Amino acid sequence: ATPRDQLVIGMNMNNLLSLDPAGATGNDVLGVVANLYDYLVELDPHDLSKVHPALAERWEIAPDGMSLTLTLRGDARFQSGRALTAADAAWSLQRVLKLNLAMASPWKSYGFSAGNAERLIQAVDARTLRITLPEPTDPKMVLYTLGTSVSAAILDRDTVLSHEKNGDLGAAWLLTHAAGSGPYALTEWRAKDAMLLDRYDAYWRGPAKLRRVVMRHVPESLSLRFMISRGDVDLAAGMAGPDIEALRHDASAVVQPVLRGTSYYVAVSMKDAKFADKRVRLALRKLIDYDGINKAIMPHYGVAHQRPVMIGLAATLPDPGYKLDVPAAKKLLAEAGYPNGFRTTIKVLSDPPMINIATALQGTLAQAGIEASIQSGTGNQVYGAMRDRKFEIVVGRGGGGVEPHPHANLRALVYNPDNRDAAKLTNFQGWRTSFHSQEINRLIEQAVRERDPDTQNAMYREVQQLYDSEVGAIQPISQMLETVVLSKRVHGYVGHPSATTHLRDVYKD
Amino acid sequence: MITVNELALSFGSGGQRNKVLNEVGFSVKEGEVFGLVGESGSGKSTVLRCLAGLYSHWEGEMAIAGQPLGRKIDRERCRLMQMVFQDPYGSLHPRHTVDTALSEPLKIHKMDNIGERVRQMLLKVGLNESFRYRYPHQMSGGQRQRVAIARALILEPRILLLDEPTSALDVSVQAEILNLLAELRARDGLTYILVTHDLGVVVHLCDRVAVMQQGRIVDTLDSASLSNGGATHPYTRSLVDATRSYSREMAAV
Amino acid sequence: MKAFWARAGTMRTRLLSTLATLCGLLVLTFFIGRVMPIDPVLSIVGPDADASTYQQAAARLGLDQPLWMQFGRYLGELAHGNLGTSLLTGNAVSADIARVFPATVELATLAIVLGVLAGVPLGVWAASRRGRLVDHVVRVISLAGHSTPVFWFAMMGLLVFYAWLGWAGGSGRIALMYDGAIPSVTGLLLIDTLLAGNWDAFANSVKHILLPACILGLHSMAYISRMTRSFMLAQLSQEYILTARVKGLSEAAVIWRHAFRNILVQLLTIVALAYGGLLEGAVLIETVFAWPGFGQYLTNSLLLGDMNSVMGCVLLVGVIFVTLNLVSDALYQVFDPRMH
Amino acid sequence: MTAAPKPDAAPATPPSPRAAGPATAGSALRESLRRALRHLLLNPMTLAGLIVILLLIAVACFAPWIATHDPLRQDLAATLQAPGAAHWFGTDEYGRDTFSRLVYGARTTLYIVGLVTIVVGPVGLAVGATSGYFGGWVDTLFMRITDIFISFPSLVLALAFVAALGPGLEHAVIAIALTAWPPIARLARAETRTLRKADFVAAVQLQGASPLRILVRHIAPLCLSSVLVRLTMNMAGIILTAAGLGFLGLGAQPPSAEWGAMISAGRRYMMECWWLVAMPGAAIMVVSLAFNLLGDGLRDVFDPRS
Amino acid sequence: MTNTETKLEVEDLSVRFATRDGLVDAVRGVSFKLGREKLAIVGESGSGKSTVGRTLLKLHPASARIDARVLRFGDTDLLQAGEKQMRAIRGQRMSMIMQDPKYSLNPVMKVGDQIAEALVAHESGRRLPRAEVRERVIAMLEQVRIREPQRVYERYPHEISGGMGQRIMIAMMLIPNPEVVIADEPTSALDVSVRAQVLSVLDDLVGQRDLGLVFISHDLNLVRHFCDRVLVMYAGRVVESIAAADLDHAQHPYTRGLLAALPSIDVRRPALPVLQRDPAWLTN
Ligand SMILES: Nc1ncnc2c1ncn2[C@@H]1O[C@H](COP(=O)(O)OP(=O)(O)OP(=O)(O)O)[C@@H](O)[C@H]1O
Ligand SMILES: Nc1ncnc2c1ncn2[C@@H]1O[C@H](COP(=O)(O)OP(=O)(O)OP(=O)(O)O)[C@@H](O)[C@H]1O
Ligand SMILES: [Mg+2]
Ligand SMILES: [Mg+2]
Repeated sequence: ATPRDQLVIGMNMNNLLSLDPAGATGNDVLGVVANLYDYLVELDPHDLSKVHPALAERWEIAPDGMSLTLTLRGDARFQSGRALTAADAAWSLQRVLKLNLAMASPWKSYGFSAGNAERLIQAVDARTLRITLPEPTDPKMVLYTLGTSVSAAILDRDTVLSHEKNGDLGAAWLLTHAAGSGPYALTEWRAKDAMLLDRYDAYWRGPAKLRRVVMRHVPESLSLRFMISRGDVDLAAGMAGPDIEALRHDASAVVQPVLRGTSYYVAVSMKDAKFADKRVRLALRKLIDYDGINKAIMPHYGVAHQRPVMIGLAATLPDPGYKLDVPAAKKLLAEAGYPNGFRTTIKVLSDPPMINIATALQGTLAQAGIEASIQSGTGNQVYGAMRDRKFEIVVGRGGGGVEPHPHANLRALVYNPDNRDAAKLTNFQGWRTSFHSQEINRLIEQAVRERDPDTQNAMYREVQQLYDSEVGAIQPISQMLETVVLSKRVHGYVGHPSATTHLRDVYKD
Repeated sequence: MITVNELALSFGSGGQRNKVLNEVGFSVKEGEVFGLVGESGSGKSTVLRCLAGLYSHWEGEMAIAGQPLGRKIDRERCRLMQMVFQDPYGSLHPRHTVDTALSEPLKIHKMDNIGERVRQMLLKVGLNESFRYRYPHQMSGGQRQRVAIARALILEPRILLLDEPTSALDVSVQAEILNLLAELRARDGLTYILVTHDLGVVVHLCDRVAVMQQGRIVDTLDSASLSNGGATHPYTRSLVDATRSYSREMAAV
Repeated sequence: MKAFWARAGTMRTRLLSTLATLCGLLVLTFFIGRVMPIDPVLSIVGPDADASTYQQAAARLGLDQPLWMQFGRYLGELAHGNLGTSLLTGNAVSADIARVFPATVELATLAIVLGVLAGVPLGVWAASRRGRLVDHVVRVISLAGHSTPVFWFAMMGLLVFYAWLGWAGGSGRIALMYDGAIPSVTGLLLIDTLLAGNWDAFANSVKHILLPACILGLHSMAYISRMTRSFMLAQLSQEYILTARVKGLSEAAVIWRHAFRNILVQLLTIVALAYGGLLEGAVLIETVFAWPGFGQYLTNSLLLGDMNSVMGCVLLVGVIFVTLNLVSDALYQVFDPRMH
Repeated sequence: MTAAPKPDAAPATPPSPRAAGPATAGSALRESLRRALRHLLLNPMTLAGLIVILLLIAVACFAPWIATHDPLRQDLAATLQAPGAAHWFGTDEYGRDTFSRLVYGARTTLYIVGLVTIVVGPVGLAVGATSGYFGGWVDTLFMRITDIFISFPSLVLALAFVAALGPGLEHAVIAIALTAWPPIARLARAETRTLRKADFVAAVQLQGASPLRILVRHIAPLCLSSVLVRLTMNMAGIILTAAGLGFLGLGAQPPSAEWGAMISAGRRYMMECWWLVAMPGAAIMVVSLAFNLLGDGLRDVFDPRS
Repeated sequence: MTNTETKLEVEDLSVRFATRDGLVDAVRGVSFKLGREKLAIVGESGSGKSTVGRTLLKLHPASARIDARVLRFGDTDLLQAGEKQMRAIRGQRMSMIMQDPKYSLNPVMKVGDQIAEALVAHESGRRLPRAEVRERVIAMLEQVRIREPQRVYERYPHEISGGMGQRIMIAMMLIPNPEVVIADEPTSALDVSVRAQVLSVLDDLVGQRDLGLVFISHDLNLVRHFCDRVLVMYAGRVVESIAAADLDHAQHPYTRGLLAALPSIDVRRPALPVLQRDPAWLTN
């Protein structure tokens, strides 16, 4: 059994590669960074549209919507003992842009760049941070980014700079170290083995309830399941569906699902002549067994959802009710000139549930005569091919979704301002699939600038309808559920839909 | 017919260098049977293998019918000279039938009339047609040795190198093989070099004999002088004595 | 003196050919790494990075340079005893390996010891009773051990001995409460806990290692007993065994004092090779038991395209095998009087 | 070093009068085949192995007739059903019939085993025999290459290969083959080195045979038996390696029924649905056991000492 | 040599081997008695000589089936004797000298230790002190005329010559003072020149110790002078039993044929007479 004052988390840590807020990708790192560092604001885990103060006591959006002014608390201290000031906050955000690592991308999408960062992100005084937007956008989006993105963590500038090498702004050091003000400090990290976080006693909110958080690398779901039921792990993340299902009936464990803003989808490349034909895409839409997949495969992985905008936002339209309809699909295929189907390939991550969705899809495609072979691989291989626009079908997962805003989803899945190969808009899945609709693009651009919420929502609804009628290249099937299994002994754990789960209030019997 | 001069050979290199042959020299006349005797490890087989071309790093001179020998086995040398090995179990390929073994050299040398030649040759060594498709394990040692002789003779060489052709065989079989060899020589006028450790065999078959000791030829003499006490060299004498001595010693006990 | 130089000469050629092997290994690994469609840059910047971020990262890693230059640079580093840093985590590869390798060494060593302790007697026993019931039983047991997927054994082991019975320690090398409490001296927990005088921790780490080691050991046992049996059979048909029997020696003396002593060197050689195989890391076992070992490290690095780490690992494995080869040669020298 | 094996230890029987029976090439071959077969059949263990393998081949050949369902037919409404009358071995997570998949999996398994053997045998034999026969620098070169492949972590080689070519059965097979040939080459080399000194090799040399001829016609056939024995022993390893690659998601791709992949996919459900792992697991075990037993039996047939 | 006491009695011994091709008769109905004498068994290869020798020590392979009316050694019925009883006999009371010293000595054991092992194998209860064992081994080595026995004691088999190896084999087999020694072609692997030395060593020791010797050989000329009595075997049967001195007057055509087929160093014949086998030899 685990000690009372420690939280032991079992998870697969293979994708935990870097802790640098400027460059760390992946979901796993969000939960770590959220506890090592503080953000300026936090989103309410129960209602994402509620923004709570964190390091920033309050904030103001300029009436023209072109700047944000945040006022920081005066009592926050870094784990090094230094007082946290607006200069640290400004430097942290500027650093992200200057380094231009992976996490710079949301900021770049607002028009920030390494060149304008120092001018637009400024510490007005020790407690005031002003962020000026380079181009019109919805300032709420920026606020959400400040509350959810790893890149918004506030770093201890002096400590980081003391480890700077060759002007890297401490990037090398921060890969494996942390210098924050969060409730926990990084004590030890053995990659792919264990990570120990110890309580920072002078935390400004008051010390966390548990003395230590231990993350342990347990790559095999079944092993995790045994460990949970034997009480050797308090919290298991990333388990396989069947094991979660089994633990649901285990008296010693609680299953806690959290809906994330990301979707499981089937994407086709419209560079491919077959899929450029709308009828083929429509046929494909009718060849997915949404019900079957969501019932047989997706429990604990996701909930049925067929729209590009995530569930729970005001702008989200109800599901259009797509269904498996082989005869209709066959008819469409025949119209498109493929009465006997065709051959194609499905690229897919070899992890569940993606590989399972792909297998199920393969089965239903076959019913319409489409012979699809599956090529499974690592994320790197699958998304690499997608970025190079070299694929026919990908079964994947994505769609922004950290910020609770339709724009985040649409930007990730639908938006494609420049469809030329040379544009290399590899960060937009719209570009990757070569889906390009002037009208949708225009609406998305307009909506994010619209200051009136009702008009904005109406525009987003219109986008969704257009996407439905134009038969977009990416067909969402489910919205992702992140299911953790908790030991009954653990209390106060609230999984965060943006993955920034705070552990400071977690305690155990 | 055969002349060997100052033949020397070493195995290994550096500290493990082992000089196996030292200034070996002898000559054999056409149609002669030349014996080579000596204790185990004295280099008898090595001399034959050098002559046959199985070793290429020797020094000295060897010539056949006045033609100096090169270091490689060439077609001509094969046609001129063949060898029969001591161990009838090891010198035949265990998975090849007699027919395969005998026709292979003919095929290599692109000779015609293969079937007939094989048949003739089998008859010549005293094996009937029924042996033609047998595998070595289906024959006795003596029969195998006959096949080995047949294989050596099928290219119609002038010289036969015989490395203890009977020492693995029973006396009764040895007699048959020795008779066969004598008969073949008489018929085809072959030249033999015969390695053996049995002086009885030497006396029976050879005209002249060279005695080897530690890689050198220490004595060369007519084989008749072995039986009539004509051997003078002390080592040769000791060999002759040893062949007979147990009787004397035992008699003394 | 002459013998000394001769020996030095053979040592030198030996060394040179060893180096050639290692070089070949490196070249091969390097080029495999570069032709593999796993893009380390993508592993670093993530799937959603834009083009400028991607290019910047690629340039930082020097991946935009020609291949031969990249290789030259690697060799240059290597010549200075530097295995480079992991592309993804920025850790020194040597430090990473120094961390994961002891875990594997510990597991592999225990497994091979168990495998030998069980496999050798079984093999000898089967050989001495060739064709009898014992022989068949041993054969079926060892073949079954050899033919069952190791991960099946691993999971069943976990289920029975960990989840049901609670005898085994489950995943990882040691219970968490000892994590950080044991100063790492050798990296081998069994030894470190003893050095620290912490008996509870020692018992705990024994509890953790025993199950995976037994499962790996079962596999080695199967192989070792098969080989022992066939080596023994070869010896038992030798003449000197008859001599020993003629002397009136007991069967045990004949088998152990005579036949077994003659297979010792061969046996050590195959055990060494099997050990080498285990040191490569049993990735499946390591995955199931969350054993932070070499096999997992290597596999993961490979899947993420972290070729610096992979090169380091391959080099290490190469060195291990070369060393094992040299050791088994040395064993011949020591144990086989014919080699003196 | 072990003592050089004594030459073929067949004892010279006293020449018996019936030694001169009629014999032709065909009958000689038939005779030795018959003996080998009888020996194989007389050993119950070997016989069991042989029967299982024949059964496997039969199952693979007649899969469509033996299978009760379409192995690829999904039914997401009837997933993970326990063994019963409708599905003898239950269904998997897509509602496919496990028994039928197992039956079709025999094809994949045979395919893997066959393909690896076809690649590994000749490559190993060619490299080993050439290396052993010529010795010198050829030997050094070939053995260094073999060393490289032996000391290459086999997983890296396999993974790299699969990664380079993309996952898929053929690529997995090539990858396995790449890691499996060096031991065969070493074996063939050792064998060749003892054979090279044999008198019958010297004899054909003296008849002017070219090295190629000697290697192909004289040496290779003799190495073949031990290589073959070793290969049959390797089969189990091959199936398991393929299963291991499947476990890492690199082996056969869905939906093809491959036993290793079935286990690897089924392991997620194995606590609740034992049949998903137990059935293919048992199949792998029985088949590799059978190959092992057959290998042992073959060794006895070929081993002159027995 | 006197032939007073019968040490070994064999009557109607047959040995069959179960092989892949059924039962093979290796020895058929062999009978003889051995006293304090040197008895030779000769015959061509495969005639069953070694099989007889091994059967006496019950060292035949498991595939052998043994039948005999009488198979007695001293007061022990070998037919009934179990493995334990045989172990007590082997080495201690009856031993065997092997043909080829190169293969018959354990390559990884010092030769001295191998001899010592024969000495201590049978001690029960009282253990000889190590020093005494060594002393006796060295004394034995001296008896077989090995110079520098101290140093030879430390050698490994590959470091000694064939002749020396055979003498070590003799020392090893004679050191426990057995009553009967079987020598299976003890000199056929040796050079002519060494052969005489080894034979004389063996002859000396056998004479001194007064034991029964079964000398297996295929060399009639050798046997003729070395042994007292000769059994001639053909295809598993004893076709003739004759005093060595009378060998020239052998009756059986097989024996005569063997004698005649030997090429002689003294007379040169145009052709050697070849043995004509008579199927009748197999039956009567
Ligand atoms: N390939 C080889 N490599 C190293 N040494 C060799 C080789 N062949 C022969 N020798 C050595 O050469 C010496 C002479 O060998 P050779 O076979 O010629 O002797 P021999 O007179 O034929 O003996 P035997 O009567 O035993 O056949 C021996 O000391 C042997 O060890
Ligand atoms: N283990 C065995 N299995 C089957 N047959 C055997 C076995 N051992 C010997 N034989 C057969 O028994 C017969 C006698 O063999 P044995 O070894 O006694 O002959 P030998 O007279 O000693 O011959 P050599 O002079 O060649 O040593 C032979 O025909 C042989 O094939
Ligand atoms: Mg010789
Ligand atoms: Mg014998």
